[in-house]
Amino acid sequence: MTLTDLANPTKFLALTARILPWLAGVTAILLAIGLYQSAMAPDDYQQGATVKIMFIHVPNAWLSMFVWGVMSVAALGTLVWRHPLADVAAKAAAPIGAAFTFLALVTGSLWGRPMWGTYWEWDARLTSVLILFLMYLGLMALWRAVEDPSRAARAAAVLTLVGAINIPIIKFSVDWWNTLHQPASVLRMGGSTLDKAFLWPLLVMAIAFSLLFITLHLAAMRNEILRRRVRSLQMMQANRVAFTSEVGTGSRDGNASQEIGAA
Amino acid sequence: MRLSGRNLKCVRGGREVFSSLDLSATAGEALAVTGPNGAGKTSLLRVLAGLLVPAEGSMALEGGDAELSLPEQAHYLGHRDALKPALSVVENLSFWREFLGGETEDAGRCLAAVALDHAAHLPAAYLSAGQRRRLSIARLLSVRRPVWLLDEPTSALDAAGQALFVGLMRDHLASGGLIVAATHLPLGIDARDLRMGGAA
Amino acid sequence: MRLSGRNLKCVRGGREVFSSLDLSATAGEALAVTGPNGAGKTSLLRVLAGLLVPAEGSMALEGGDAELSLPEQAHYLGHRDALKPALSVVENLSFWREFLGGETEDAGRCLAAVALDHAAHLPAAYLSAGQRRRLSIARLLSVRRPVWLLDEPTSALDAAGQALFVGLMRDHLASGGLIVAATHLPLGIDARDLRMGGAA
Amino acid sequence: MSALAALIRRDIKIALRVGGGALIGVLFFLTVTVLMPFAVGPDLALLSRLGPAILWLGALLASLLTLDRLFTADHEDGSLDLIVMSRTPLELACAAKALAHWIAAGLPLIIATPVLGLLLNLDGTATLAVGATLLAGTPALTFTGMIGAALAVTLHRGGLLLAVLVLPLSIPVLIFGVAASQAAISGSLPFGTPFSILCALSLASLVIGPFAAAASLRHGLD
Amino acid sequence: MSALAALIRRDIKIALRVGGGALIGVLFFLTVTVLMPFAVGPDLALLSRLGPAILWLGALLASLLTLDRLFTADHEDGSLDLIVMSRTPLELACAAKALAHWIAAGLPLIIATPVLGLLLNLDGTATLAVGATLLAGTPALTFTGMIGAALAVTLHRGGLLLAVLVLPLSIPVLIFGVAASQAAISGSLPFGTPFSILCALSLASLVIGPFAAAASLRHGLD
Amino acid sequence: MSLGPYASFIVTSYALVAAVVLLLIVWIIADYRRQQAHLKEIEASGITRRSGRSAADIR
Ligand code: HEM
Ligand SMILES: Nc1ncnc2c1ncn2[C@@H]1O[C@H](COP(=O)(O)OP(=O)(O)OP(=O)(O)O)[C@@H](O)[C@H]1O
Ligand SMILES: Nc1ncnc2c1ncn2[C@@H]1O[C@H](COP(=O)(O)OP(=O)(O)OP(=O)(O)O)[C@@H](O)[C@H]1O
Ligand SMILES: [Mg+2]
Ligand SMILES: [Mg+2]
Repeated sequence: MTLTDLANPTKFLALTARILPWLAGVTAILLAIGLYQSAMAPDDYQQGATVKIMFIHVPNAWLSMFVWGVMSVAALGTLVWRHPLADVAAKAAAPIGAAFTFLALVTGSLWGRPMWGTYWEWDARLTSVLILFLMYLGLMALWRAVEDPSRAARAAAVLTLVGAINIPIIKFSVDWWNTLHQPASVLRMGGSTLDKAFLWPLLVMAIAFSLLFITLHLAAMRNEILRRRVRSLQMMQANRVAFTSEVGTGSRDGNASQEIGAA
Repeated sequence: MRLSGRNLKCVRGGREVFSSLDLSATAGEALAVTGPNGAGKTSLLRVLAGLLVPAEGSMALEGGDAELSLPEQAHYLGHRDALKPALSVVENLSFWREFLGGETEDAGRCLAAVALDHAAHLPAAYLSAGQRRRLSIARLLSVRRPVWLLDEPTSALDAAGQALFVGLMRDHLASGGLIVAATHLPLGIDARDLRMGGAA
Repeated sequence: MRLSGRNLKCVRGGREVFSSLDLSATAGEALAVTGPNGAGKTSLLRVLAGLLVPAEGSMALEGGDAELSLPEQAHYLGHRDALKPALSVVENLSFWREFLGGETEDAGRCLAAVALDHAAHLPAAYLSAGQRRRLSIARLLSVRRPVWLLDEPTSALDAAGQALFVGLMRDHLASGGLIVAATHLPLGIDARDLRMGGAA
Repeated sequence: MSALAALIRRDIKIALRVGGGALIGVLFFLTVTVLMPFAVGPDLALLSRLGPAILWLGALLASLLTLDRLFTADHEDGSLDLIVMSRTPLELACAAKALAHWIAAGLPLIIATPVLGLLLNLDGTATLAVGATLLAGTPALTFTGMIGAALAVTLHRGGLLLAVLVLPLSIPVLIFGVAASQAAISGSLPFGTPFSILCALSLASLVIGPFAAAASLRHGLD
Repeated sequence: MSALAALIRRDIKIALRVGGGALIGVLFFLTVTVLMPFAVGPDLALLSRLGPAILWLGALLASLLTLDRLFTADHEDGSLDLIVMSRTPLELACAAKALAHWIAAGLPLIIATPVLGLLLNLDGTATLAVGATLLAGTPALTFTGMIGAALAVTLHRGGLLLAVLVLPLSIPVLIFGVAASQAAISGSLPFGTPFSILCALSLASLVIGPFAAAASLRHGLD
Repeated sequence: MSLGPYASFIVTSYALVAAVVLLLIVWIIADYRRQQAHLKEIEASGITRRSGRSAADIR
């Protein structure tokens, strides 16, 4: 199994069909462990039981940025190598990333109310995440706006790369401006400062959510490949009828494109 | 000079328009691309002009300027005529003359060559369909480019305009240029036929 | 039925395009408006279609439906084809069929008549120049109107398409319709010539 | 009748299909609302005081900016010629197009209002008040905006010219819309008076808009 | 070089000629500014506090909305095909178009600022501060907006989608522009920091904008 | 396990996360079924892929 094999949509479908059940199983088990550990975690001396929100807030927040990173890599694949599987990966990731971002926003708000006394505050961290959410929505609107997928892919790729500027802004906003939101305590230079009792459940949940993303992403990519296959077959149908109609002269081997799915 | 395309394939909107198409034309030669509606004539010209990326294959201009790509040595005359209604006829022409650069010809003389000099200071918004086409043709004359890519160039021209245009094409070929023209009508000059298949 | 215009004069952009122009055509008759570029053919058709107000003169359709004005009994086929790229071919046609109203014909049959039925569910954005023209022609068939005002109708059509269109025009004339067509090419049917003067 | 229904259906279909004019209008509304706190500063009390004004401004801009292509798109592809020639009175056709636009672009704004209210820290009554005034007022925005859209065709200029022509016409709508919302929120002033003026403005524009637009189209084509 | 100069001259000429893109941008700016007091209510102290924010919002919207047709107009009439084919690098041609747009539509906004400052009860320093920040910040708006304009060509969609895609990118410019103006007015915070960030944003966009726009045009034509 | 005075916030956030994740899963599965149905339908009309294999066969 080489990388070039993976690049072939049919091989990709076959491989993922084998992997997906296992991935889903591992994800479920890890999620269960993570949830159990979160439930068992002690209360924080400052935040009380609300610290439990951390175990879902932080993984979602991390993933919201990570998914944009994945899409940026895919965007490079689209623009530089013109690889159709990169288009598929980028398109499939957008709604999932939007969902994680939404969850980071909502769980953050729900945590903010007891901690800061307000659901929403216009500070740099929160706002840059909201902008990220808007950009996910904009990207999804863009995918929907264009009928031809390879054309949409190129436009979306440019926008994804430009939007990637926002990711470091989110990450470092707490250091650059003084905000309500607390600075990084897990992923920081010089090691984590978080207590072990919170660190373990958080890490397990983070891994579980990452696996969840991978699982959902692969499944969504399969759907997208199938959707393109449907599209190219429908095009073939139209072409074939055209081929048999009498007006046409000349010959053409009425098959559809090199597009993904036609393989 | 020799324009050649090898094994060209074009995919638009997820559908294959043509594939394994070869073509070649040498200096002084005209290629008439013919075929039914939807056969892919326009698509082929846009591929040659670098406006569509072919899914497969390659094309080249041998014996041209080695520093320049094929599109940079070509004129493209499409259905849309690249005229700004707000500018006058001569302003439109002068802009393209300066922007495209290279070996240029006086704008007034080009307008005279297409019999539009009397309208030089009219806004382009006021032109009739055939007058717009003449102005586009004047663009081909105002800057020298060895390759002309023409998409149904004679549509909207009256009989006098067509005769005039045939003369201009002859001159271009005689001076060592080459022409690829998509057309449903006879071009009026000696041309090799490139027939494309396909349905309406 | 008789279409007549008397002493028509048209002024565009402050310039007189034509004046004291008389025309008439009876049921079953075609009028071919010819003349050099910029002579005013398009302007005349737009005057007849009610889209330009003539500076002088009047026109009428005698023997038509007395309740309806001339434009309401006419089809206009211009350079711009009134197609929405976002809608499919059949959606485009069905819309005009329902909107224009009156005596209508099945959309599928009209598409078949212009050999576009295989592309019925394609977005109109994907059509080539000739295919778009065919779809516009299908509009003329989908709703019955006695008068057809056609502006260079055969441009962009391939040979098969032109033959097909000649047949459709013949049918229309035979069923008592009348046609006014601006054209630089022979129409392919018997038509009276209305020659307009003017410069290129 | 069926001609008008066909026109409305087509326009809505196009708005929903090509990238969803509706969806995009809402996104624009959302973005403008999100933009305001950046400009004004993160003062929640001030924000909730300005809330109705911000929502109304966002809705005004979103609905005006989508209007821009109401007629120009049809003009550029030649559809407008055929609509003018048809047997349907041009006034009715204009009204139908405006109605379709309101359904596709105005209604979603109203549906999105509660969500945006949350972002601006508005309470339930305030959100409801803004929603009600938007429901009563946005038709006026669409139908007066249509006049500008028709003029834009005549003048071969879309976008901003439209906004400039139409904004003055929509100032009264904005004033009474905000006034009614504020009245409902503060409770000290009567809600009914500005609200009924708002409704009157909408009704008047429903009549004047189509006539003015049709007149300008009829004289403007060439 | 002379090719770029020709392009800039043509674009400015068109903007000034057809109903004046420049004039219309200023009019829109004026209208939005005039509208704000109606929305916010006639509280002069509040108004002058919100002044810089209002001016910046108006400028942002005006410059975004004029951008919409930066490339679509050239696409529709086929000019863009010829520009892409030409010997001038596409990045430079994009930059030239953006520059022309800024000269025709951005500069007039800055020139109009003092007049609008009067309307909003701003004093001399405040007006000057807003003017300076606009001068430093509007290029960033134009050059990031250009990316959206190029995408609009690819997508066959102008207007609002463009605004939605581009607004998030221009939020930082807005934040620092308003922050710098407020700093200059209140005097308590340093003016230099946000102002230099603003300049940095402009410089960055001067580089990123043309490349992103050219990439999206090159991949998007068909 | 006691959740303290803010139990409702904690429960709501966990419930919301669960709801959204479930929604994603359901959407993806439904989408898969829909594409498969499309493929079957096209297959029934006699169109096959170049490779000659069944369109709906993804292995
Ligand atoms: C809507 C509101 C909120 C948003 C959008 C948000 C966003 C984020 C983001 C993007 C991260 C990841 C940052 C990184 O990796 O450096 C994060 C981490 C975190 N957030 Fe929030 N947050 C919100 C509210 C809150 C609240 C109210 C609290 C608690 C008082 C909180 C506590 C945390 C903690 C403890 C981390 C982990 C930081 C670390 O260890 O690296 N967040 N949040
Ligand atoms: N919108 C306009 N405004 C002002 N003048 C115009 C306009 N359109 C055309 N004209 C002028 O009117 C005259 C007639 O134009 P018209 O389009 O009717 O010519 P035509 O006979 O159709 O020419 P062609 O064969 O080139 O299509 C031309 O001289 C033209 O300059
Ligand atoms: N923008 C597009 N997107 C997708 N498909 C397109 C597009 N433009 C054209 N096509 C398709 O490509 C095929 C070839 O179109 P093209 O315009 O090259 O034909 P043509 O030979 O120029 O026809 P005509 O004689 O009608 O001008 C047609 O079947 C058409 O449906
Ligand atoms: Mg063609
Ligand atoms: Mg004409």
